[in-house]
Amino acid sequence: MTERIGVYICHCGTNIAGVVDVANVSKWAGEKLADQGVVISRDYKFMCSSLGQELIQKDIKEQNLNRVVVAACSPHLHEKTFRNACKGADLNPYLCELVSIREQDSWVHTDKAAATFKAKAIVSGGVSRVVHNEELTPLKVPIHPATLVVGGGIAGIQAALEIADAGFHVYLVEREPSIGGHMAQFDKTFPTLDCSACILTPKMVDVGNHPNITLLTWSEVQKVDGYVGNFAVTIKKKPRYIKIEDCTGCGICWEKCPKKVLDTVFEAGMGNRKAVYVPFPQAVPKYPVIDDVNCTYFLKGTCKACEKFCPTNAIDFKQEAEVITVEVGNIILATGYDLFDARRIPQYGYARFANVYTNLEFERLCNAAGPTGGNIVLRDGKTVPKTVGIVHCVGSRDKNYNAYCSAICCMQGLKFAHLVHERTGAEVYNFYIDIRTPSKGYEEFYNRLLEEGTRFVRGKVAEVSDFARVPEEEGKLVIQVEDTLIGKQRRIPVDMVILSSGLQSRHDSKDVAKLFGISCSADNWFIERHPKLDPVATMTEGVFIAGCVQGPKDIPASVAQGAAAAARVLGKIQQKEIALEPVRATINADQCSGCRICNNMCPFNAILFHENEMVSEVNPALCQGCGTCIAGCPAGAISGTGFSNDQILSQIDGLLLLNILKAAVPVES
Amino acid sequence: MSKPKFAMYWAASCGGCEIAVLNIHEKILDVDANFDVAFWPVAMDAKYKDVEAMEDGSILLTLWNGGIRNDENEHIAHLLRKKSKILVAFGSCACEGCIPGLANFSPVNEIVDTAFSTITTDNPDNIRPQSSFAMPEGNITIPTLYPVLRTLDQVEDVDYYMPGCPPESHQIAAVIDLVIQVLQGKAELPPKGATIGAGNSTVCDECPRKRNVKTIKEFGRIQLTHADPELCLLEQGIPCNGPATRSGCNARCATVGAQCIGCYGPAEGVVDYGARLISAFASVIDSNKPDEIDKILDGLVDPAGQFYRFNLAGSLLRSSKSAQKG
Amino acid sequence: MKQYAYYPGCSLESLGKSYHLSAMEVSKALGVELKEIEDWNCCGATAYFPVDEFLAYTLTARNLAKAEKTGLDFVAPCSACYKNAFFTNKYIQHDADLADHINYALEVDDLHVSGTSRVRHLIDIFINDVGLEEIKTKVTNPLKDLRVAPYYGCQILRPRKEHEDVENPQYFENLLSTLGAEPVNYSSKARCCGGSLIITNRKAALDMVRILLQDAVNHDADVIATTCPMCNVNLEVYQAQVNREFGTQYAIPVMYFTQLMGLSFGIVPGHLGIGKQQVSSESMLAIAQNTK
Amino acid sequence: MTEETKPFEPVIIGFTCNWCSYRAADMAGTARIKYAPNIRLIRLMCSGRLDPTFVFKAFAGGADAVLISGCHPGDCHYVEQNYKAMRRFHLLKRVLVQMGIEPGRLKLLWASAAEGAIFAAEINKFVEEVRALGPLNWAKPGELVSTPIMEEVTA
Repeated sequence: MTERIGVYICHCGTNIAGVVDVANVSKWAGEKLADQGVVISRDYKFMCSSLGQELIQKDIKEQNLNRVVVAACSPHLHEKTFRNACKGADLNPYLCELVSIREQDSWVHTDKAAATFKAKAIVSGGVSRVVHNEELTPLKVPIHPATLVVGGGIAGIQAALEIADAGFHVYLVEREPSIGGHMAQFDKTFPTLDCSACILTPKMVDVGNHPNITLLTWSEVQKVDGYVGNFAVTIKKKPRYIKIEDCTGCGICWEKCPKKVLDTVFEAGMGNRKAVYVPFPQAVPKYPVIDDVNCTYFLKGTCKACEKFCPTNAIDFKQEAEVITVEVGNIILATGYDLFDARRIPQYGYARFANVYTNLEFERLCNAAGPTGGNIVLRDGKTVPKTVGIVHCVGSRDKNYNAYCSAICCMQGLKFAHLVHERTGAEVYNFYIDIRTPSKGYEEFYNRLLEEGTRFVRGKVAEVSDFARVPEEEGKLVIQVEDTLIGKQRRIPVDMVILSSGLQSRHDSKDVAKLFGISCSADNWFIERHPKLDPVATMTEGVFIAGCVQGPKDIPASVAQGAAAAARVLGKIQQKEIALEPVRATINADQCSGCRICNNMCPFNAILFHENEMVSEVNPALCQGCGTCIAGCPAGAISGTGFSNDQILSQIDGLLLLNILKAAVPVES
Repeated sequence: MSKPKFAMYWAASCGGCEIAVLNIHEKILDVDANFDVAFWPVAMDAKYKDVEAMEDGSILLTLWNGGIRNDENEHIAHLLRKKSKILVAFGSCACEGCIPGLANFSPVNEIVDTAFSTITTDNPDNIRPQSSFAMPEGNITIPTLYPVLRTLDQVEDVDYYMPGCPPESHQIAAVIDLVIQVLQGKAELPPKGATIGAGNSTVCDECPRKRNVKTIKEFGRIQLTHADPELCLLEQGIPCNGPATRSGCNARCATVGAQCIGCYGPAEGVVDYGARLISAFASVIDSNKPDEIDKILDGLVDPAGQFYRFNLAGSLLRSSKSAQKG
Repeated sequence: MKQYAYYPGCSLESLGKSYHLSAMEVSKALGVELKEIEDWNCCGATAYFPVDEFLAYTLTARNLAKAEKTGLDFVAPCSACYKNAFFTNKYIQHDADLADHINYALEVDDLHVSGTSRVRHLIDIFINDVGLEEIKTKVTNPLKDLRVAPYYGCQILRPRKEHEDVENPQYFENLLSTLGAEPVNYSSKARCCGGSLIITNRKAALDMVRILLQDAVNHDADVIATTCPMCNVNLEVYQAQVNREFGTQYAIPVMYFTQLMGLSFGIVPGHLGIGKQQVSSESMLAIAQNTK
Repeated sequence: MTEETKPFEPVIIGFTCNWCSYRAADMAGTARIKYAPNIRLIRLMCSGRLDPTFVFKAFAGGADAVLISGCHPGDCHYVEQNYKAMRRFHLLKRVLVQMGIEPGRLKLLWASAAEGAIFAAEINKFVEEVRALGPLNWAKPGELVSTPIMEEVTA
């Protein structure tokens, strides 16, 4: 069909008209671009106003325009506006092109002649481009109502419950034998000091009993196929060696198991478990796991004590790993964090001096259900510390380790200080760079600590040593620190040192990100779609993140994100289907020779190769429309909607239409 | 009724195309049976004035090979266009410039210097040809070189393109069959501007070598490497132009262990042949570090030559800056 | 035979003689040739740099230039010399302007420095070039039951060079275990020995020495091993003064790591300059030679 | 002013990615940061979309220089596509040099959405660099016909 293009130059009040001679530009376009199909060219005070939009719609109808170019502000601002205007006039919205003569012309140039000249170039570029715009319709993909939640910490639990309570099915995958995550290891939670287990356990039980939740503990995601709305997730269920249908969780097996194993996971190395075990009494599910690395039977082929004593014959040494595939529409990643390894700072003496503890060790130490039944004692198991030093920012806010602030350590340190003070009456020193308590009730808690007489020393600890310079230091751990408030070096002898190790992304977060096709920040935290306006979505449609996997945060924030992610997922499920921007690549199978150059060019695995036909194909739902494969295809067999070669090549022509006059200052016009 | 007229002309090219035409064996008899050869300087004596005398459009089919290097080439191009119903850009030179087009890397005077003033030429007095020279008998002239070589469609309107250096004989035969069938009303001519006598995919389509996902850590020259005979050459770091080159040759070179150098030109709809290869090769380089990337690229000794061996005159830039200055 | 351009530095001709002797003996045993740089000069020590940095660099550069001529690695047994040479070399590599100025000065001597030679500490070449494996084969008299406090001192570690962890290095310990000795794990192994503070503020320096001695004693060290003549002097020669100053009774021998290597190789103590110390080394020798 | 006396004003085509560099340009605009009017931007979804054909087209069409810009390495909206742009840029540059186009006429610029000021400053810098190089004046097909005189050397 012959082009009938309408060109609309916006004054944007004086924003554009103040610098660009808009009347001149529209007149020029009307005359000089007529041969390209411009049938009408107008300028108007505010194109984005309803009147301006009606102007376009009126022309579309009366002049039966089949293409529209608006020269106004940045497409990021009003592209949708004008596309919708065209839609309103039954013109396919993608036949409308918005070119920016404000952000990229009138606002950044002062020379009016030059700016006007450039505006003409930009408009002519838009006109030549729009000629090649195609009618497009957003792709619609159905949304599978089920959801996968990875990670059974508090964020994952919250997300799973929200969705399940709304009546949709959830698969909750947890690596460990029980859900609960780090929160289950804590004793008290700041600032309210309510017992962690007391508030967490009911939620865990809800998850365990929820009809809409399929709980897959001791399991890991192996493979993710498909795309938003239609993921096929392959999950490996590691063998428990327990027939859960028979197991009652009575606990006889782990009573009878003769094999003690140091528990480096839940007890953080502070206590032992058996070779057959549940990580902690309130574990969900209640079924134990036989740890085949340490179990005597698996090592020596004898023992089987658990089997002998199990009242329901639920032990099954033959059990093997099971791989299942589930269909889900959306995925929430809540895989949490690792603790910074305090060994990396040798001068702090962790693992060199017995009485230097990490924060997680201390959580277990003061936990009523922990190895000492909540008694705060030194490693010897009896001595109660008289002075305790709490070192903040261990591995955080330090460019040698992690430059970022771990967010939770200040409050955690204060909590520890309180617990030590309360239970032992010991003198407590907090060594801090800054105290950061920016949340509801946090500052109050800080003040409470100050009133309790906890000592605060502002300075980064230089070292923890066991060397005594003066008799008072004998047999103590000496904390060397510069007290920056009095400008003096201080040596403070203590009995116990607690290192507030920072939070780190999971050691395997890179692999997990790859698995789910999302990206990591420099510190390997998962990157959200927008740091402020879209904190739980990712760049990959249908994959959301919640909790510390996105960055260090405390329990309230993690719960909030879990709920937020759930809300986003529910929103998608409710829509039943989602529309994807139709900017996509397609491969012409006849022209594709199967050279496979494009095959590793797509980070979203949208390009698949058909061995038999020897051609590659783009999955439109996975394709994000970046166009890298289009540019990379040696055969020119890949074309892209919205940014086709024709569109861009013509736009170049258009932009250069005027450059025969080799000057930004126009000679004609 | 008299047979339709056939013509073939040889401009800036090597003559391989003519031989390729004669190389279609007994099919050449069909040509004779179905056509009157009106004008074919290589095959039979003919004078330009005879052609000039012909009625416009009286030649049915003209196979033009060679690029436009001088004013004579251009003159005949215009002439034959006028006289022919169907003008076919025959062979790589006519379609995209081919090897003669590589001269577009150098200014014309350098080309002349190389021809007349280098060790390979015995020219002690450094005599140069002149476009016109006064003799007692009068002025004698030879064609004047243009600054750069142009493809046929850069000077005249072309009906069909037939790529290849030279076009494969089986493809020529097929095309002649087609034309004859059209004459007999048994077939339709393809749409104007179409590429005939070739496939519309690329060489890989016909290449038997095994292919995997590509990542290139190092480019090497085939004569310096022991290439796996089964495996895609490009994957072995050998710059093979196959992925970007139009199919139709049955992957002749790749099947016998040499990389494709691209004589069949760009695939359907491609604007700039070299750009496709630049983009494709670069995309699969296995590094994100600028200096490392440069190190890998050092393996491509002559990128422009690699990517534009046949296509320089037909490319977007057409020639080097120095050549343009003449 | 491994060859090195050897820069003994002033100390090894005087107070650090025993370091020199033992270094030579041990090198011989390990097939390492330390070719002394001809006509070497002062490294600038700690005193010259604050006075005139440029001249100090030039001073050190002269030694480097001579080493470059030989094409061998520049090896210093003294940590102070090592540090000065190391950084001078680095600056010459990275500061073309400085290099020009220095070379202008060196022209007088027909010398030119380009920063091409590697600057190494003696312990570094034994551990990394010869290797612990090789060293082990030479140990005929393992220093069984000898508790040695490895004292790195500061200049070999700080400011950070291309070295491993400056906070908690391990290579000295590894060397000692290779010799059959028991390295003690104490906090002060990389703490300052007082350095030239011993001249300017003796009391402060003595206290710093005391800390080191006490920490070693706390960990039942039989001997302190050093890699630097200055540390050695402060820890050994000044022990008596420390005792006087603080009323302590320290009598802990202080040996260069080369001396301990020598002993483990079965070289007679005399050849290693053992016995000339102010603090008697008998107790230590008794254990080292299993005559206790 | 006549053509001769007028200072040479280069025409530069700039390719930006939708997420970082185009937004950097927007940012320069909203912040009213002034820069030379010689550049005309084309928005792609990603610098990975940059097809060398576009660059050749721009030069052949009369542009004096071409700017390729995208997200900083590691920050690509599409994870890693800007690295492909970087690789292509390196090879493209080599070819352009062989074609007699000064390397200074092709520039690769990483700019985050926040770097409006940097973007503007870099453009000004680029414009000056290109101004110094002078016009490219790539020959149009028609202009390539003019016949040269071969200097006559006779015996």
